[in-house]
Parts: sequence; C-alpha cells; structure tokens
Amino acid sequence: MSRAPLSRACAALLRRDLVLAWRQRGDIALPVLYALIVATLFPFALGPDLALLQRIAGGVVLLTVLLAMLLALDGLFRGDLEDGSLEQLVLSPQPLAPMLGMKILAHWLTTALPLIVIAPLLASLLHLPAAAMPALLLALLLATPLVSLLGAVLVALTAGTRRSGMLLALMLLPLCVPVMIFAAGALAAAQQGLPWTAPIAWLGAALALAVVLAPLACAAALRIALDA
Amino acid sequence: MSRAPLSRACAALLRRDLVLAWRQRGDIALPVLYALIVATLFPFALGPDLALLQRIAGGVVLLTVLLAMLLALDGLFRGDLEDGSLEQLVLSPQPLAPMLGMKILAHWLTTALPLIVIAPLLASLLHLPAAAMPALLLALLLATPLVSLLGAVLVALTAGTRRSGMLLALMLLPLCVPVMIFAAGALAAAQQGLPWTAPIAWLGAALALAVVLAPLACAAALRIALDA
Amino acid sequence: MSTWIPLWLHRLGSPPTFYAFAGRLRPWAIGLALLLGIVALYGGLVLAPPDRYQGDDYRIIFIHVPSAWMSLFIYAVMGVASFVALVWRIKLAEVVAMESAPVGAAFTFITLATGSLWGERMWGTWWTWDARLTSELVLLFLYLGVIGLYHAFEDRRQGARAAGFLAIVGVVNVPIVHFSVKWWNTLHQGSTVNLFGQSHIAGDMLWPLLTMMLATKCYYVASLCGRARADLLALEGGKDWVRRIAAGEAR
Amino acid sequence: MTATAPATPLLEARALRFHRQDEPVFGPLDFRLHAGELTLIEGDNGSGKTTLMRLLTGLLRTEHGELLWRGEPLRHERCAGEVVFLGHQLGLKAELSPRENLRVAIGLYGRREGPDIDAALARVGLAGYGDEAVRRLSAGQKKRAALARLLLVPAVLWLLDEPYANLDRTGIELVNRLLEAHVAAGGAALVTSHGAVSFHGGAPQRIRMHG
Amino acid sequence: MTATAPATPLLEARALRFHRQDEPVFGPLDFRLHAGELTLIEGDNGSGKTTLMRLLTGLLRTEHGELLWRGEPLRHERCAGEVVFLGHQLGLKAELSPRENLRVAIGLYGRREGPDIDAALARVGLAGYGDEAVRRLSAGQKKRAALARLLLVPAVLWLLDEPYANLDRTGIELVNRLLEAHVAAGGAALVTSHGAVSFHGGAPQRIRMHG
Amino acid sequence: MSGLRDFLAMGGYAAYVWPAYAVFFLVLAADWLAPALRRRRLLRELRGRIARQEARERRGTDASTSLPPAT
Ligand code: HEM
Ligand SMILES: Nc1ncnc2c1ncn2[C@@H]1O[C@H](COP(=O)(O)OP(=O)(O)OP(=O)(O)O)[C@@H](O)[C@H]1O
Ligand SMILES: Nc1ncnc2c1ncn2[C@@H]1O[C@H](COP(=O)(O)OP(=O)(O)OP(=O)(O)O)[C@@H](O)[C@H]1O
Ligand SMILES: [Mg+2]
Ligand SMILES: [Mg+2]
Repeated sequence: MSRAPLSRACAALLRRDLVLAWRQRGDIALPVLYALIVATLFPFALGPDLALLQRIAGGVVLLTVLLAMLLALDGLFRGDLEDGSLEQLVLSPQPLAPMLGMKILAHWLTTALPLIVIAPLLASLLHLPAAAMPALLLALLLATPLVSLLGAVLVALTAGTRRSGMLLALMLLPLCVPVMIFAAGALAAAQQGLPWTAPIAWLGAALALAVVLAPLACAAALRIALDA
Repeated sequence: MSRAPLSRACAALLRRDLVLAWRQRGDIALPVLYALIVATLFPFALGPDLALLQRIAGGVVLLTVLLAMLLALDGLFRGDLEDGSLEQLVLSPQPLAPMLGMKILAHWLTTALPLIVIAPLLASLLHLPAAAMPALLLALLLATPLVSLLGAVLVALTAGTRRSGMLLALMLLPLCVPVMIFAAGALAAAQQGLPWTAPIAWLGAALALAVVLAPLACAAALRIALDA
Repeated sequence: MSTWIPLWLHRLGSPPTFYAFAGRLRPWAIGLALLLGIVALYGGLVLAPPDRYQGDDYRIIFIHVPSAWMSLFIYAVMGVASFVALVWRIKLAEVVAMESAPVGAAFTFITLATGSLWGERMWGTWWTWDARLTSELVLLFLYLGVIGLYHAFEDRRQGARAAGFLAIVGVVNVPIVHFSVKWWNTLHQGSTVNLFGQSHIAGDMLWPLLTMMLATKCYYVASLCGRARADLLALEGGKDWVRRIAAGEAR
Repeated sequence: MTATAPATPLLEARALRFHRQDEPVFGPLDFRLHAGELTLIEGDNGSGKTTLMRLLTGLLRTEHGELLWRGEPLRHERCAGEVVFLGHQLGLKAELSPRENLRVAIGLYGRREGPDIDAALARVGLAGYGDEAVRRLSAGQKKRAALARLLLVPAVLWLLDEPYANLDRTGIELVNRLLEAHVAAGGAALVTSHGAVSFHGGAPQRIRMHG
Repeated sequence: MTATAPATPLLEARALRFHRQDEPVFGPLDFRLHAGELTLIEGDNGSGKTTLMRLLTGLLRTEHGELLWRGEPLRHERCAGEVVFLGHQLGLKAELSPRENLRVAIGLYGRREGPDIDAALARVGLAGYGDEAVRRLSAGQKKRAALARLLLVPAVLWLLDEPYANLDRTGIELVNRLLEAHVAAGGAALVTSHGAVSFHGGAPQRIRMHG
Repeated sequence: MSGLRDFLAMGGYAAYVWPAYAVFFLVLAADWLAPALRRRRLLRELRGRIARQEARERRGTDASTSLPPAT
C-alpha cells in the first residue's frame, strides 16, 4: 500500500483537467469564439471609422479577453460539484490548496492561454498599432492569471449556493476594476509612446501575492461551501 | 380522465419556467450584471474621454445587450436536458412547437426584458444623447426576440452534442451580424437626427417571420438531438 | 471592572438576552436619532446661511457627508464583526456583521444618489469615472455581494461564514475610498472636515454636520437592533424561546 | 381507463433489434403487451433495458424490426398521452417543490380522475414534504415524488425503468401496490428491475434481454 | 491493512445528532466500529442515512455529540486517505473512461498493493469497457466503475451509500464479496442499503435510524 | 408665507436639494420597515414549520397506515 505523493496527485489532477478540456474542446473554444465575435461585431456596431477603431482597439481587446475569461470562470467547479468529483477531491489525503491551484492552472491554460494567443489577431482586426502589441501581451499575461486566481476564490465562495451566477458577477466587478485600470494604463501609455513598466510592475506584484494566497483562500472558501 | 388542453399546457409550462427563473433569480440577474460590468469597465478600458464615449455609446450598449443574451442562450435547454424534464416534455401529448415557443418566451422574458429595462441606464452611463434613446429601445425590443428565437433553433440543434459551446457560437455569429447591422444602423441614424424607421421595419419583418417558423424548426431540431 | 465587562458581554452574547436587550435599546436609539436629526436639519436647512459660491445647493452636504461617513464606518464594523465571527464562531458577531450590510448599503446608495444630484449641479455631470466615485460604487457592490452571498446559502450560518469571508477581503476598499482624493487627483473635493485639526468649514455649517453625523450613528444602532432581532428569530427558529414568541404573536 | 379490444395488443414488438453504430445492443425481441398486463424486463447491467425503454417511448428511432401501438406502427403522435415514462433521470426540477412539479405534469399530460395532488403525495408517503424543494429531498423521497406522477396523469401504459432503486421496503411495497392497482384497472406496465417485484395479480410476463 | 489495537475502535459516535436549521434530522446515535467489522445503516427513505455518511466523512460539521476516529475527535486531516466514500453521486467524470477515472483516483488516494486497474475492472465485470466514456455506460455499469475504486485505493474504512442500487444480481453478489474480502483483510465498512446485503462473515452490526 | 416659499425654492436649487433629501428619507424609511416585515414573515413561516413538524411526528407514529391497501 502506498500513499500518493503530492507531486503525483498534482500531476494526475492537472492531467485529468487537461484531458477533460480536450475532450470537450468545443467548450474551450467558446471564449475564444466569443472574443472573435466581439471583435468582429464591433466595427459593425460603431461604423467603419478607422481612426476611432484604432483609438479604442487596445481597450476593447483587453476588455474582451477579460470578459471572455469571466464567461468561463463560472464553470470552474460546477462540473466537479455536480458529479461528486469535488467531494472525492476534498476527501482525498492531499492538501486541498495545491490541488485547487492545479485546477486553477488547468483552467487558465485552457481558457486564458488560447485567448492570449489570439489576442494579436483581435488587435489587428481592430487596427491596434503594432508598437502597442508587446504591452498588450504582457498586460494580458499578467492580468489573466490574476483574474483566474481571484475569480476562483469567488467561485469557490458561491459554489455551495443556488444563485451563483449573479453573485459571482457582483463580486467580480470590484475585482476587475483595478486589474483593468492597471492593464489599460499600461496599454494607453504604450500607445502614446510613454514608458509603461510601472503599471505592469504593479500587476506583477499583485499576481505574485495572489499565486500564494488565492489557493489557500480558495480552499477555505470551498470547505465552507461544501458544509451543507 | 381528461386530456390537457393546449392552452392549459402552455400556461403550465410558462409558469413553471417563470417560477424557476424567479427561484434562481440570481441567474436571471447574471446577464444584467454582466452588461453593467461591461458598461462600467468600458470607460476604464478607453480612458474617460467624454466625446469618445458618447460617440460609441449606442453601439456598445447594443453589443453588450446582445452578448449578454447570447450568454444566457446556452442554458435554454441545458437544465431540462440534464434532469430529464425535456424527455417528459417531448413525450407529453402536446404539440412540441408551441411548447417550445413558451420556453423561448419565458427565456426572453427573463433574460432580454431585464436587459432592455436597464439599457437606458447603461446608455446614460456611457453618455448616450437622450435623443437616440427611443431608437435604441425600439431596436432592442425587436432585435432581442429575434436573437432569442433564432438562437433557440441553434441551441436545439446542438443540444445533443458534446461540443455545444463552440458550435453554437460559430453558428450564432453569422446570425448576429445582420441583426447588429440593422439595429446599429437605426441607432446611428437616430444619433445623427436622420429618419430611422427603415432598418427598424426590416427588423420587425424578420421578427414576424421568426415567430412563426422558429418554434417549428426548434421542435424538429430537438427531436433529432434527443435520438441518441 | 475587569471581570464584569467580559461577564456582561458573555451574557449579552446569548441570543435570547441580546434579543431582549436590543428590544429595549431600539426605541431609545431611534428617539435620539430623530431628535438629533431634527435639530441638525433645522440648523442646516434654516439657520445656516447660503454658501458664498454654491448658494443653497451646498445644503446637500448635511446628508451626503454623514451618509458617506456611515458607509465607510459600517463597513469597518462589518469587517471586524466578520473577523470575530470567523475566528471565534460567535453567533452574535455573525448577526451583527450580516445585518450591518443592508444598512451600510442603504447609506452607500444615499451617498451615491445625493452625490450625483450634487455633481449634476457642481460638475455639470452626474457621473464621472474618477477614483472616489468609482471606489464608492465598488463599495456598494461589495455590500450587495455580502448581502447576496449571505442569503444565497440555505444554511444561514454557513452563509454568514462565506459572506464574512468576502467582507474581510473587501476591507481593502475602505482606505481606498477614503484616501482616493489624496492618492489620485479627482474631481471630488478633498477633506474639509478634520475632527482633530482645523476644519475648513464655517462653524454654523459644521455643527449641523456633526449633529447629523451623530444622528446617523444612532439610526444605525437602532436599525441594527431591529434587524438583529429579526435575524435571531430566523437563526434560532428551532429553539424554545423563539417558538414561544411565535406562538405568542399568533394570538 | 380506455378499453381496448382484447384482440389487438396495446404494444407489440416484432423482431425488434437495436444497433448503436452498427454494434448490436440487443438481439431480436418479440413480445406483446395487452391492456391489463404487466411485463417485466430482466437482464444484466448493460443488457439494454434502458435502451429498450427509450425505444418504446419513441425517443429513439426503431430501425430494425417493428414496433406496433394498437396494431399500427408506433409513432409519437399516436401514443402521445397514453404512455408515461419514468427513467433513471426522474424529470423533476430540483428547485420546484413536488407539488409544483406535479402541477406541471398535470398541465402537460392532463389529469386522470382519482386522487388530487395532496392525496397522491400522501399515497407515496410524502405528506408534509409537498412544499419542500425537490433538491432538499433524500434520494428515495425524490423517487417517490416521481412516482406520484403515475397516480395523477391519465396513461394506459407505464414504462418504469428501475422504479425500485433507492426505495426502502415500504417504498417497494408501494410500487408493487401501484402496479397492481393500475393493471387491475385495465392499464398495462413494462417494468425493469433487478428483483424487487412481488406481484399479486397473476404471474407477470417476462422479457429476458440477452437470452 | 493497518493494524489497530483492538481496544480503540476505528470510529466511534457518542450521542451524535444532526440538525438542519435547528430541525433535527436524526436523533442521538451511539455506535462503535472496529477494524474487521461491517455495520449496516438501516432506515426508511429520508431517515438521514446519507446525512450520517456525509457527517462521517467530515464534509458536514459535527455540532452535537462526538465523533471519534481512533479515539480522537474526527477531523479531516486525521482520517484522510483512510476513508473512502461512495455516495449517490459516483464522482466519475462522464467524459473520461473508467480507466482514466480510476487513474485519477489512484493519483489522489494512492494505490493499495493488489490488483491493477485492468484486474479491478475485470473483477467488477467491466472488462472490455475500460476505454468507453463513462457517459456511454448503463446505470449499473457506472456503479461498477465506481466500485472498482474500492479495489484500488488503500483505505481502511469504506463508507458506501446504497452500493446495491442499480446493480443486477451478479452485481449485488459482487458487492457482498468485496465487503467480505475487505473485512476479512482487517478493513471496516459502513453500508446503507434497503435489504440486499447477504454477508457470510458473521452477523453485521446494525444501526437503525429513527429506530 | 414667502419665507416658506423661499425655503422651498432653495435659492433656485430645489430640483437638486429636495430630491436628495427625499432619497435620504425614503431609503432610510425602507431600511427601517424591512426588518418589521421580515419579522412578520418569519414568524408566519415558523408557525407553519411547527405545524408541519407536528404532522410529520404524527405520521411517524402510525407509518403503517400510510401504506396503500394490498389487493
Ligand atoms: C456620485 C458622486 C459622489 C460620491 C460617490 C461621493 C462620495 C463621497 C464619499 C465616499 C465621501 C466620504 C469620504 C471620506 O469620509 O473619506 C464624500 C465626502 C464628501 N463629498 Fe462627496 N461624493 C460625490 C459627489 C460630491 C459632490 C458633487 C460634492 C460637492 C461638490 C461632494 C462633496 C463632498 C464633501 C464636501 C465631502 C466631505 C469631505 C470630507 O470632509 O472628508 N461630493 N463624498
Ligand atoms: N440538502 C438538503 N437540505 C435540506 N434538507 C435535506 C437535504 N438533504 C436531505 N435533506 C433532508 O434530510 C432528511 C434526511 O435525508 P437523507 O438524504 O440523509 O436521507 P436518507 O436516509 O439517505 O434517505 P434515502 O434512503 O432516501 O436515500 C430528509 O428528510 C431530507 O428531506
Ligand atoms: N448514450 C450511449 N451511447 C453509447 N452506448 C450506450 C449509451 N447508453 C448505453 N450504452 C450502451 O448500451 C448498452 C445498454 O445500455 P442500457 O443503459 O440500455 O443498459 P441497461 O440494461 O439499462 O443496464 P442497467 O441495468 O445497468 O441500467 C450498454 O452496453 C451501454 O454501454
Ligand atoms: Mg438502465
Ligand atoms: Mg440516501
């Protein structure tokens, strides 16, 4: 008889989530397609004024990616909660926080990463100047895991409730505002040719903090949620 | 023993869906809050330039409402499919098309209507000129049921598949573009003080057609989807 | 002295005792609130002269500012009570935290509404996305989130734990609201009333403002008492003392 | 109950087979079910009982063999309202109470003369639970709420897929009594189960899946 | 199996009660479960068997009475990895195959010496179904896939909530044999059921809910 | 009389000042009334629950009678 080592457990869980995501790759593609739809419809909604589009391109891409992520966030624990897998995970002899960290990682890999990959495409659909591209990508690389991590805590909090949808959105809003402010700040500075490291550094610091604290908070929240 | 008359069955189903929506009112509020989040984040994403905001306000509100609706569309049959209620509905002695019409109506009432109600608020958060408000509301009143009806057919088609998400999005995009073009056209005209009845009339005609045909198509699609 | 206070607190911590205590405190608190409120309104609306620059419009200050202060104060109370509830699992702390939220949300809403009305006149727009206004809006969302989360759970105590958790996380926003005018340059004006140093406001405007602040504090206490009583009834629904009340009011 | 001529069976299968992606699920089956008869479908796990049921409801399409309803090819429109199906998924909305769920069922299927909702709930042992959300019921209580539907809607043929699962002894008794009463009143029933049936109205016919 | 001093029971409940919003769900219970023992939990639908199980896993908090694990208050960290729970929800991902599901379980819970995944699947009668998506299995086959987990993970205490539901006769036999082997090897099990248990290793202890 | 009219006119800003005060009082009044209504509803529900529990207990004692008669 052998206890499962933590690393093995993490690998098993990560692998499971990635395989599941691959099996349901249609659902991964959803946020990406959603972002594409937004980017496609935008010129129709505003009329084909190139200068206008160019001006708002960076912000729109950021916003779209963030919103597409929020879309997928709701499903982070839903499947596992409904079929009893979450109970099995909580009852396993592994510490919960790193396990949840793995789930969040898998979620980021399967929802945010594809979005980041197509972000340059979206940006050029909206005629974002190429000079701003590095800032956009860097901002997304830092902002998306931050949203994943913080969002996961909120999703865990609402996991035990019936009305999760609204609550989640309610609680996510205050969280997204600062992330958005810093990311958009970096982007705007880059678009104007100003230095944009300061807001990026802030995002990085917040991310470092969240990587450590969010899984713990998530575990605590989930235990509260399951106790019903 | 008494057969259930169609009107009674319609009422029962409509009532059930409305009660369910009320019990899970958090989930109704989700699209609304989502739209609010978009409207809130937009100024952050673009910077607080009043003239710019004002210029894009109409299009953004339209797009936001449409996207928020698409968000909720995915769940139209999911719950009923998972707990077996859909089978019970299909097996009932009622013609399926009007029953599905009721479900679509309930869905429109619970997702689109709240969005239309808060649309003026969103519009004024983004400083849309008051003169364009009637056009906005009318466009929404016609465009949203159209999207609900056409979307329902697609949802029914994808109900039996695993990769519903992506398929749905893929098929919805070409459907949303014309709706968006007409609605945005009306709005742009109104914002410039031009007559805006023509695009609205087109939307109305499309809606009339959809009200008759969409439930029938939806019923046929659903029967195909369940046969697995 | 050092022994009876904990003892008294412990006794008060028992739900039926607190229920009775809150019932007795409530009329006094609301009476005082009304009295102070009337005095403050008389002072503010009638006695105080029109402002040199703003005319009579500034009179919104007498409700805007006390409400704004209360919105922050109540959040702080809620945060502390949530912390106590989560760490020591005291039922009464849960009740205080959760029942503070609606009152706080009400004051936050008032702040936003009156600020908007005032802004429409002063800044020519009822809303801009500056730091103070936005962080206050975020505060409202936090309150609503706490309330929603609390009621979303079937089990109230579970809901209180989850919502308390959220409340604690959200405490970060309180200093942001307060210092936003200092940290970022905003349209909203900076601090004018200074409790400890020199206030930049005329005396006959200051005293109604401070009186109104006391009135709102008293109102909070009174409202909290009423809400906590109702919540205790829900929370202790299975206990005999509540069933006796239920049976008593049936007649 | 609607009376049928005793000669034509209510439901008849002739050389009925089912394939899923060209793999056979169950072999050729022949059976007849008359009004007033109970038929048990027996078979191991995975032998195709649930699949057969779904075929009989018309949810799955019959591609090999024939399935006749009162002598004519079974089509949904023909048997609609005369068949009620209770499967592994109970078809109850978790957020509604049993009472509300049953009210919807009546709205869709119509109502047989006989007990009203309260009486039906009492009969299945859910008195006092009529207004609780189904989500909050135990596994067996959910099953009972679904069974109450049988008492309320006017259907000649009951298709019950493992009605005994999750029920306690009184619950199993209850299902047996419900079946007896239904058959005695001229109804018919097809039941799958792994052995809990004890039927006092004559030996039921049996269909063995996988021979 | 880990050997325990026969004196301290593996699991002990003292005046254990559970309330949901101040409404009692089940009354005070006292029982002891030693290694090598099987205990049946009996009770009608809705009597609180599932609730008791969830309490024993530590998912629900014990608020009234005591629950001891090897003599110390039961806390998740203390019994983690020694307890395995099989409830109404099987905890299988529908999109994965039984083999993949079991591999995850082993990753999380570790692996007992004994059969490997293929052998376990064969033992529960799923040979040949190892790579089918769980979604495509019949109700009983799903249950069997969940039971295979018991064979693979190292746990002393099995908490099985209605393991017999949806199983055919050989499946019921299978569960009985699994339980016997587990108990013979020094494990312990708590099982709820509505009557399918037939145990050859001495009369099991019984807990009556709502006695 | 004109004093009152002047007072109500608020130096021309009546349209801003009085709505602000109205919001203040209406919101607080709603806040004040909410717990009273909730209390009434709670007590009503509680009485229902007590009645239901008593019904269940009665059912528990004579469970056999709830079985349908055997044919
Ligand atoms: C929607 C718009 C507004 C919002 C959300 C808002 C919010 C707030 C908040 C939260 C405070 C309390 C800050 C603290 O205690 O640290 C405050 C104080 C104050 N507000 Fe506003 N406000 C708004 C509009 C206005 C307008 C238009 C004016 C007048 C021009 C104004 C004048 C004041 C004054 C004088 C204070 C007291 C500052 C002090 O002494 O600390 N506000 N406001
Ligand atoms: N999530 C829940 N919320 C509120 N009440 C619940 C919940 N789950 C169960 N109950 C109630 O608690 C009681 C015990 O339920 P439990 O599921 O433990 O019963 P059980 O003995 O497992 O029954 P069964 O044999 O039907 O599975 C029931 O009366 C049920 O209505
Ligand atoms: N959706 C599906 N897709 C593909 N194959 C399926 C599907 N559902 C069932 N099967 C397969 O068809 C066969 C028959 O399944 P069915 O559910 O009819 O069995 P059953 O007799 O009801 O079994 P049980 O007693 O376990 O409920 C099984 O081998 C199963 O693996
Ligand atoms: Mg089956
Ligand atoms: Mg149970």
